[in-house]
This record gives sequence, structure tokens and C-alpha cells, in this order.
Amino acid sequence: MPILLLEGLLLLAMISIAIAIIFGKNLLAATIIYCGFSFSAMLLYTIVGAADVAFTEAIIGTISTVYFIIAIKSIKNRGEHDEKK
Amino acid sequence: MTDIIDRLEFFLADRGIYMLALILFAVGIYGMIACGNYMKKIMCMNIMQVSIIFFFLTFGQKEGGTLPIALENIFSAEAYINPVPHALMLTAIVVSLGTTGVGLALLMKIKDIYGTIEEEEITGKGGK
Amino acid sequence: MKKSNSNKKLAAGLIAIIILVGASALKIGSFLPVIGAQDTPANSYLSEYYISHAVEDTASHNIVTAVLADYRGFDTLFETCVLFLSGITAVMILSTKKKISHDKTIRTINDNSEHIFSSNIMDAAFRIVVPIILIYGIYVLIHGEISLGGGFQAGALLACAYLLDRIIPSFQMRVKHITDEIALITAGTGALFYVITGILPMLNGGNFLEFNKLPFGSGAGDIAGLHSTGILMIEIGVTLCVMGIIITILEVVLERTDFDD
Amino acid sequence: MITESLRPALAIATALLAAILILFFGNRLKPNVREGITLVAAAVMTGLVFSMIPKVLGGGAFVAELWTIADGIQLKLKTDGAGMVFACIASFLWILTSVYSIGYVRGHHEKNQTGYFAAFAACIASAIGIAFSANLITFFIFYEMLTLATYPLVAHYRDEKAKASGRKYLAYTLVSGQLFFAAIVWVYAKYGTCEFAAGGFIEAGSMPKALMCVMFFMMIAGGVVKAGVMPFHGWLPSAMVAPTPVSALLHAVAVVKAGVFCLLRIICYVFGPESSAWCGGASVLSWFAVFTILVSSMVAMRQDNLKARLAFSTVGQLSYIVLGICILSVYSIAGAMFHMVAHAFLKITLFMCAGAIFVTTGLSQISTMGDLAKRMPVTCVCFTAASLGIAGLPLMAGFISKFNILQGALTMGKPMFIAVLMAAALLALSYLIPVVRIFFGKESSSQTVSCTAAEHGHVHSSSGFDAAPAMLIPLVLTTVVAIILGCFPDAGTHLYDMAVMAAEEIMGEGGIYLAG
Amino acid sequence: MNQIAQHLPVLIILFPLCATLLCPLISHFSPDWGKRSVISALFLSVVCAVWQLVIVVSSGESIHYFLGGWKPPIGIEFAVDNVNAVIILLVAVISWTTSLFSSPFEKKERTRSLYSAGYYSMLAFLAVGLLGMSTTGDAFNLYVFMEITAISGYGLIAVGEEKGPIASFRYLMTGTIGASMYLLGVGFLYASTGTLNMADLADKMPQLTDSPLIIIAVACLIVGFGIKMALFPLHGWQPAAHSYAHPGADPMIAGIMIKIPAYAMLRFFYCIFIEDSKVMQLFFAALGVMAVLGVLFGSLKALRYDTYNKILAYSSIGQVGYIAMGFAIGNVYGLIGAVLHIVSHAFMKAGLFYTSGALKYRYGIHETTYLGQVYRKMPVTSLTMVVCALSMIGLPPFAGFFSKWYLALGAIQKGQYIFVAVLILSSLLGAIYFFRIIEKLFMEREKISDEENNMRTEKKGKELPWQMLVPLIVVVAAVILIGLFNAYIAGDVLKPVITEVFLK
Repeated sequence: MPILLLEGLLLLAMISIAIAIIFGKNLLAATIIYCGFSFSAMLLYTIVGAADVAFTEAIIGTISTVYFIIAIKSIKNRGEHDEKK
Repeated sequence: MTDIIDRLEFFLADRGIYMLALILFAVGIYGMIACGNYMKKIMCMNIMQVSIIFFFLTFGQKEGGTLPIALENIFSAEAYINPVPHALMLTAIVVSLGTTGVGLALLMKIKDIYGTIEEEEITGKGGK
Repeated sequence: MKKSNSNKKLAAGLIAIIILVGASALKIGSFLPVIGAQDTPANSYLSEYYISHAVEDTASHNIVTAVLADYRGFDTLFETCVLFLSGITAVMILSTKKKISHDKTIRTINDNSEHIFSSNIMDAAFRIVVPIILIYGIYVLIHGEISLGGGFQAGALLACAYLLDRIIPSFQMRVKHITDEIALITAGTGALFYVITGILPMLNGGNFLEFNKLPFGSGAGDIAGLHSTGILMIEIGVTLCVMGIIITILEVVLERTDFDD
Repeated sequence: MITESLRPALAIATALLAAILILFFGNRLKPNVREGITLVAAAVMTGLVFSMIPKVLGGGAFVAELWTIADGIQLKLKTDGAGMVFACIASFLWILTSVYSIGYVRGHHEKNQTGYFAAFAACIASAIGIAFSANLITFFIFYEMLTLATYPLVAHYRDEKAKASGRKYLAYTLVSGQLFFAAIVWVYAKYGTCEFAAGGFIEAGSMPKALMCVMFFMMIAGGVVKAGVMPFHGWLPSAMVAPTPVSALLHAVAVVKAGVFCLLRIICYVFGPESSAWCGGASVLSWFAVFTILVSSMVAMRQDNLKARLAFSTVGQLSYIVLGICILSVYSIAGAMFHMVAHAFLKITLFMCAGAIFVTTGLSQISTMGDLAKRMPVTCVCFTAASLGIAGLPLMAGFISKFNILQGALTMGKPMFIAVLMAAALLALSYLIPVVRIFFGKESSSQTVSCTAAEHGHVHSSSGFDAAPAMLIPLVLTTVVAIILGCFPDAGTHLYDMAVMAAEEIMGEGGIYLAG
Repeated sequence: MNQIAQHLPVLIILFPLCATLLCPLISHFSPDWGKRSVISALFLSVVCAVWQLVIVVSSGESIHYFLGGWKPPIGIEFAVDNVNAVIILLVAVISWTTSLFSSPFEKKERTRSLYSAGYYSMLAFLAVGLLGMSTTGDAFNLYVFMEITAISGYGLIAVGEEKGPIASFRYLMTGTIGASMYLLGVGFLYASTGTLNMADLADKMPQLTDSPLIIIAVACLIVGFGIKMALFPLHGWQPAAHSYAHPGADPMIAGIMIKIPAYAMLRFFYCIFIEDSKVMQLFFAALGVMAVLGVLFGSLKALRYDTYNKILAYSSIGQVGYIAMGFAIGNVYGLIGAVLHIVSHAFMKAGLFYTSGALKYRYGIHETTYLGQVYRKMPVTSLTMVVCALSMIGLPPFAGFFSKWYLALGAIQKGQYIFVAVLILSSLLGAIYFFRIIEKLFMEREKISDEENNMRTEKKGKELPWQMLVPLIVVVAAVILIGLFNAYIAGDVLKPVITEVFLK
């Protein structure tokens, strides 16, 4: 498959993921999709030939997803605590 | 069939990829402005930054170029993909990680103060 | 009702923007060079120099690393600083906090059986994965000039190992928790190491970060060797800093979270 | 003939230094020391200013180029004839007003005396600066300093009324000041200089007539407002809420005179008589002045508050000077300049009298002042003399200046102005003489006086003869000076000579001039 | 000595950088010494900046420092000419005074040693970022420094008052968009020239005049810089950020954080693009409109508020409009006015925010209604307030007047009379809201609640700690001295470089 076509498809996928994030209701779901976004970004970078950037993106994607999840967790806890009070 | 693919490919090479990247950029910015949820805003910020990084990387692409790791036997510049955008974007990517970290910290702080991370509710509580 | 209405508005705006930007981007795209072309200004001017001189200048086969750590080493210094700064900022922002009461945190760690992330499989996987990650991290650090990777990736990998350790509690207590302060100090020291690597040539009559004036190395002939020493040194600094900061942010965020539910 | 000397700068520096000393240490010093600083500074400054007179009379000038204040423009001071006239009256009257102020604020137990004396000194410093400025930028700097330094004086009492008049004052002066600023920039950008030159440096016809007219009016905006030409006089009567020495200073010495002086500088030293006449600005301004002279006199007649009446009288008299400048002949300009002197001495006498009456008896309304002459004979006599002088009676300072202005109008062939000037003299008599009549009349008894005084609760020396000496001596002195100047205009400091000299310089060597 | 002198441009940045990296370590043992190390490092920067200014001005040549020993365009270059050196000195001075100023605040709030370290690290990083922005000659390096500035800004705003985090978050969003726009613009430039060095970009420009790519790049850059400098339609983040930032750091945030992007914009546009190209016409037109609207909007909006900080924040929007106006005028005097206004406004605004911080420190208030008679207790603060306010209005002989003078002169020389009208109008509006403050300060009766009364009596007789007085005095002296001796700065220091480099 030609490289550019693959790039184009991946970009389209990323755009749709972005739209899904904007319109999604569930934050956790959004975070998981974001993980997918980050993965497609990594693929894209690899295709373009930027291996270093892709490598970094892979690690950063992981770390930021973990951060996001922890943050969601903490926010939810907070909310529940408040409700309990 | 190959004809269509060829044309499509030419379109993509000429302007299509740029268009898609810029659309991604616009969607990111739009999300940052329009989304009510602060967490989503941060995600959209990342999306925007990814699009810019990709945009830069496309400048460095070369038909038939290999990864910018010097091999023993090839020295001609045409053989390698342009490494400059890669170096720049590594920096940019790290910066975006830093920004995300700060954004998340802020988010949690806002949650502490206002008990919510929805823009509307905060504005309603006098968060102006 | 209200929600769906606002969603509609959102969608309408989005479609409008996509069409608008798409149309203008088509126009803009036609001015930009064709992707993959060889003779664009971006591909021919500076990059040619970098590609053809990187190996003899810096003995680094990975041209990206050469550009990143040597030709534009100053950028990288401040990239590291950005990270350090973001760590410190996160700590500051969350410092005036209503902490989750301390005993609860301890309980969370001790009552591993209840924890969602904890299971035998996880634990076993953890035992296998962490050493591999650590080794790989160090490999990436040292071989940054030859193959992919560099200080940043290495630091992130090392931090990942800790991250796994932190969020997957095991039956045995392992590494002691690193407090955010210690992690910050590590990060600061790492970045300082970078700065000192830059300052050393200044004492030897060179400019800031001018590695061929580093005060060690065999003789005048081995300029590329000096450069690769310099690159290794700053990679170590970057690794330390990145690791420290990722751990800092993690700790700060985790401190406010309990996996209790 | 031009001597580089720091003397003009020293004169300003003395007053500024006094202001700063008082401001920073005033609260820690005893009142005596504080007032001592004022008096010493006043004396030193007057000495410095007067010591420069001989040189200026001889046709020379002291020039102090201090440093470059903006790219290409020097902070430059120069003592020419016109400036010396203004500087002399400002510095000399500072001594008298400060002596008077001391009496006044003590008798009246004013608050915030430190700020008061500091602002007073700053006012005088800027007035002297205005007098000596050699270019527009220097002029503007001191001009705005004067605005700022006067503001705390106007709003001295810090109650709602004082604040309102302070705001009004600022509104008028700042708006006009900004227009002035724009005009200065314009002139500098267009002509590349902003150095004052006798006879002006803007040539008629160097730009379209309408544009030059706009420039002219923007330029004089600052002066017109400070000089209180109607309809821009609004701030002056409302500034009456300030203590009387302030009013005296505002009306007689610093502020309004600075406004008039500003007009003189702009019409005669920037545009020059030729361009001013060519663009039509001068004649329009002169009609404004005529209007002001007539209307203000009428308004003055209806004021019952003594200070308000005097304020409107000031508005009218200043327009005299404006008119004199706008007639643009040697005589009238000299007359206008000398009227600055004459009016300064006369009006300050009147205000000091009003203040002395207020402090001693607590009276401020004219209608309650019946039979005051018995209680304060000296004050009343001085008041009468000064009133006659304002009206332009021969042998008083006012006569010479008015005569010159008339002569100027005559030579320029402007009968309308002559009529106005004559009418104005009568009008001045008609609003001041009733006051005098009430002073010496027998309508109201002395009981009323003491009653109102008791009501006001201001009386502290009700048993003494006339006003307190600190107030009485200055006002007697000014009266005497006014009379001396009327009889011998060149007495002592040769102010009249200097005025004539400056006027001749402005108009060129045209016409033989006879002393009046 | 000579050897040190040759490293000055980078040393100025390295001192605070080393201090801030060491700060957590030192603070671990002694927070006070951590703080002191940052303050003294910033002081060393001031010394170096003065030295550098002297060298640059006396030799008349600009310093080029090649980082890593790589000649540009291969490596990154620091270029210091007269204008740069002035701006660097400005940043160094304000950073140092601010670090001194915030020391009592920080002591009061200190909960753990890390807090002290963190606060001072952020402050020093803000200084590093701003110094870097004003020194660097590389477009991408500018982006990195911009982000450093921005992130430390987010932190300092977030740790401020209660609404700080929200303001900070909004700033984070807008600021990131701005930085991304800038990066996009640089991307376009890179795509069309293949280089990132500013001098090299300038060399390549003549062949590319009126290329559509350049126009797009300029549009992106204007938006990017516009957001960072809070130019009128892009100012949304600014009022909240400036009014809720940490009171100790606010002078720096309000004083220079929006000025240095403006200065970077000046350098970027005037050094790279050719003056009579289509691109610059677009730049002039866009900036002119934005400036005029911004000046009017800022001044009018400031009238509506009673909170000291808000008034100052909105007036900043107007003042940034002045600077943009200078860029839009684009002749020698316009640019001198703009640069001088960057300097003078930085001092004035910093001074006003120092007074705001002092009020906050002493009384815990920001409302102007409580200002009555404060001058009796805090004479130095009030003096600063008055001097800075008068300078803001643009009354002589303070610094603000002369920058206005040059701006007006430039505008008239170029025939842009509307700019002069706007300048005057905005001065008058400024006079309204500043005299309202001054009137309250001196004329109003004391108006205090019981709680404040206790606070007042508690510290009777003492104005402020010396760490807070020094900045106030420095600022007042700077405003007056820049006013009186501006001709030296404008004529001898700025003018040669502006005519040669910016308007070649």
C-alpha cells in the first residue's frame, strides 16, 4: 500500500478520534480513545520516517495516558467525598 | 484502479496531507475553545500539538530516504530523511508533555476549589 | 434537552470550521512544497550540512541525536528545563492541598488484596517486565548516538519502571517510595549536570556547550570523540532530569488519589 | 551678550529643593523650621532672579542648557525680557504670599500644612520654569508640573466640594494640556525646532491656512484654559473653595499668569505676529477676549461672595492681557506684559484683603460686611486703592498698562476694541466700588459682624487692631508697590523697560515707542 | 576579565539557571539559603547585564555568541545589540527586584521547604525565559524560551489568589494556542527557507517577497505574538491572569511578561522581513487596527472597575496597544517610542503592581475603596503609586511622557494623525482612572473594617520590610531617571541600531 495513502487514512482516523473525544460523554472512554490517538500518531511518525519522534511519542503517550487516568481517578474520588459530606 | 490511486496519491502529496493536518489542527483548537470539560480541553491541546508536530515532520520527508541514521557506506544527503524537523519536534513533544503535566495539576486544583471541572458550572459559581 | 441542543451547536460549529479550514488549507497546501520532493529549501539547505557532517563532527551515527544534543544542544538544555519547570509547577500548584488523610493512604498500600490493579498475574508480569525495562532504558541511554533514542527516552523508560512499581502494588514491599522532593532534587541535579557539561568548555576557553573544548580526552586530534563524550554526559543529565520529573508529577498526582473504591 | 550660566536653573532648583525638603521632612520638623525653609528659599530665589535683571536690561540673556531632554531637544532655560517680567513678579510675590500664608494658615488652623507649603513651593518653581523656558518642550514640562502642583492646593480641604473642584480643574487643564502636547509634537515634526524665537519661527503660508488655524488653536488651548478665557473659565470660580492664599496665588501670580504667559509665548514667539494674524487665529481669540471682558464683569456684579466676585474680576482682567497680545502691536504687547505685573500686584492685594477679612472676622459674603472699615481700617483702605487700580485710575499701575493697550488698539485702527476697553474700565468700577461703599457704609452695625463671626467660630484675635501683622504687612506692601509702579513704572526693577524691550524685539524695529 | 566578558550573553542566563536548578537541593537543607541563592544569582545577572550594555554601547558593535561553537545557521546564536542589551538589563533588573520583593510573601506563606524552592525556581525560570527570549537569534529557540516563560507564568498565576487556578488554566489554553501558532508560523518559514536563524532568514527573504507562504506565516506569527503580548482582540486571558497572580510575582508577570513577546515581535518582523514588502504592509495594517482598538478598549474598560489590580490589568491592554502602535508606525521615532515604552511601561507597571502587592501584604486588600489615607502609613508606597500613575498618564517629566512623545512624533511624521488622537484620548482616560485612585489615596477618609483595623494597628509605625522597599525605590528612580535622561537612551543607544538594523 502506498505510504501517502496510509498517512491519509491514519490522519482521517485521528480526526475522527478527535471528534469522538470532543463529543464523547464519558471521560474514561475519552482517555482510552486518546490512547488510541496517541498510538496512531506514533504509527504516523514511523511512516513519515521519524523513528525517534515515534519512539518518544510512544513513551509519552503511555505516560500521559497514565496521568490522565490517575487524574480522572482523583477527580472522581474528590467528587464522591464531596457528595458524602 | 491504479489510476485512481495514483491520482489520489498525487493529490495527497501535493496538498491533501497538509489539508488533513491543518484540519486536525483546527479540530484541536476548536475542541480547546468549545469543549466545556477541562480534561477534554487538555486532550484537545495535545491533539493540536500532535498535528503541528506532524506538520513539521512532513517537511522533512524525502522520497526514497531512509531513517537519519548514518550508515557506513552512504553519505549522500539525498539518501536520508531530513533530520532537522525531527530534532525540533522532539523538543516540541517534550514541551507538550510538560504543558500537559501542568494542565493536569491545574485541573485537580480547580476540582479542589470548585468541585467541578465543567466550564459552565464554574462560570455559574462566579469563576469569572 | 439542553445538552443535546448544545451538542448540536457544537457539531455545527465543528463542521463549519472543518469546511472552512479544509478549503483554505487546500489553497495553502498548493503553495507548500510537494511532499517527498528532494529539492525543497527545507530539505536541501541546512539538512544537507547536518547529514554530511554529523558523523565526522560528532561521531554520532544517529543524525537526529547529533542535531539535538550537539548542534542544537542549547535547545535541548531548555527542553529539559521546561520539563523540570513543569514538575516544579505541578508540585507548587498542588502544594496547598487538602491531602487525603494519611492513614488512608497507608491502608491503601497495605490492603493490597482489595486493590484493583493488584493480582498475581500482574505481580508476576511486573517481576518480569521491570528488569527488562530498566535494562532497555540504560541501553537506550548509552546507545543514543548510534541507534534510536537518547536521554529523554531513557529517562522516561526508567520512570516507567518506577511507575509500574508504584501503581501495581505487590505482595512484597519493594522500592521505597520516592518523595516528590527527592525526585525534584534528582531532576535538578540532572539538569545541572547538563549545565555543568556546558560550562566545562568555557573554563577551557571555548563557548558554552562547545564540546571540542572539553577538558578531558586524549589529545587535540580526537574532536569527534570529545563530542561523543559530551553528548553522553548531557544524555545522562537529561535522563536523570526526565526520570525525576515524571516521578515527581506522578507522586504529586498520586498523593491526592486513593484507589479505594 | 548671551552668557552661559546656571543661574536660571538655580532659581528653579531653589524652589524645587524647598518643595522636596518640606515634603519629606515637613512632618518631622517644627512648623517654624518648615516656614523658615519657605521664606529662605523665597528670598534666595528672588535674589537670584533680580540679580539677572541688569544683564537682561542691557539686551543680554543668561542661557542654561542643562541636558538633552528628548532626542534633539535640549532642556534649555533662557532669560529674555518677557520671561524676566513674569519671573520677577512670581518670585517677589512668593515672599509676600508666603509671609501672608503663614499668618493665614496659623490664624485659620489649616490642616495638612506640610503638603500645602510643599505644593506652594512647587507651584512657584514651575512658574519660574515657565518664565525661563527656552523651548516648547521645556515649557510644557513646567506647564504640566504647574498643573499637578496646583491640584493639591485646589483640593486642599479634601471634602466633597474641594474634590469636585479639583476634578474640574484637572479636567480642564489636562484636556487642554494634551491638546497643547499634540500641537507641540506637530510643530516639532513639521518645522524641526521648538525653540522660542522673538517674532516666531512659523512662517505665514508654510502650510494651508485652515490647518494652521487648527494648529494655532490646539497650541493655545493650554494657555486659554489656564488664563480662564470664556467659555473655558469654568474651573476658576470653582477653585474658589481653596484657602485664600491659594486663590491669591492662583489668580494673581502663578496659574493664570502662566496661562497668559503661555499665550504670549505662543502667539509672539512661536507663530509670531505675522502668522498669527495671517491664519486668523489672533483675531478670533481677540473676540473671545472681548466677550470675556464684558460677560465676566456682568457676572461679577451679581456675586455676593467676595472671593467669587474677585474671581470673575480676574477672568475679565486676564482677557485684557489676552486682548492686548492679540492686537499685535508694539504698544499693546508691552501694555499686556505690564498689565501682568500691575494686575498681579493689584489682584493679590484684593485677595489678601479678602483673606484677612475672612480670618479676622469670619465674613465671606459682601452683604454682611457693612461698616467693616471701623474694624479693619488699613485693610479696607488697601482694598479701595487696589480696586481703583484695577479700574485703571491714573497714578495706579493699572492705568499705564491699560493706556498702552488702548494706544495699541488705536494704532492698529480697531475702534471696537477701544470702546470695549473703555466700557470695561467702567464695569470694573461698577462691581468693585459697591464693595468699597459697603465697607465704609453704615448700613449694618458692628453687632452683625460679631454675631456672624461667632457663628463661624473663626475669630481668634477679635480684640486686636485690624488683621494679624503677618497678613497685614504683605498686603500693605503690595498696595504700596502698586502705587509706586503706577507713578514710576521703571522704579527699581525696570519691569516696564523690560516689557517694552520684549515687545520691540517681537515686533522688530518698527515704530518709535514713547513711555506712557 | 576579558574571558568572562566574552561569555556575558550566556552568563546572564546561566546564573539564574544554575541557581534555580540548585534551589530544591539547597532548600532541602535551608529554605532561606535557597532563596538567597536565587536572589544573588539574579543580582549577578543584573551586574552582567550592565557590563554587557556598557561593552555593547561603547564598542558600537553587536555581540554574537555561538552556542556550542557552531557558527550560525548551523548552531544557535545569541545576538546582542544595543536594543537587546537595554531590554536584557530591564528584564534582569525587574527580575531581581521582584525576587527581592516576594521574599516576605514567600516567608509568610511557606508551609514546607519545597514551597520556597518551587516559588523561587519558577520566578527564576520566568527570568531565564524572558532573558532568553530577548537574547536569542534563533526562531525555534525563541519558541522554547517562550514556553519556559509561559509555564512558569502558569505556575505563578495558579499559586496566587483564589481564582488563580482558573485564570491560569485559561491562560494555559490560550497561551498554548499562541505558542502553537508561533510554531506553525516558524514551520511555514522553515518550509520556504530551510533555516531557523533569524539573520539567515533575513538573508533569504529578498528572494521570497510576497510569496503567499510568507504571508500565511506572518498571519500566524501575528496571532502567536499577539496572544502572548495580550494585544487587543487576543487579550482574553490577560485581565484575570494579571489580577489574580501571586502578589509577589505579579510585578514581573504584569511588568515584563507581556512586553518581551512584544519586543520579540519587533525583532522578528523588523529584522527578518523587508520593510516595503507586501508582508509588512499587512503587518502595519493589522497591527495599526489592533493597536488603536486595543488602546481605546483597555482604557475604557479600566474605567469600569474598582479593583486596583483589574484597573491595572486593563490599562496594560491599552499600553500594549501603544507599543503595537509604535510598531505600526514603523519609522525611527515610532520604533524608538515603542522600545522606550516597553522599558518605561515595564517599570511603571511593575511599580504599580509593587504597590498593589504592598497593600496586599500590609492590609490584604485590593479594593480602591479602602485606599483612604493609606499614604500616612505607607509614604514610600504612595509615592511610588503617584509617580508611576502620573507616568502612566504620560505627564512630564516622567518616563511615560517621553515614550508618548516619540510615538506621537513618529505618527505625525508618517501622517498617521489618528494615532495621535488615540494617544491623547487614552491619556485622558488614563488620567480619569488614575486620578480617581490618587484622589482616594489622599483625600478619602480612612475606611476600614475591624479585622483590617487589627492588622493595621498590629504593625503600626513600620512601613514595609526593606526587601519590599528596595524594589519600590528602584522603580521610582528608574521612572524618573529614564524620563530625565531618555535622550541618551533614545538618541545614543537605540537610534543607531534602530536605523541600521531594524530599518535597513
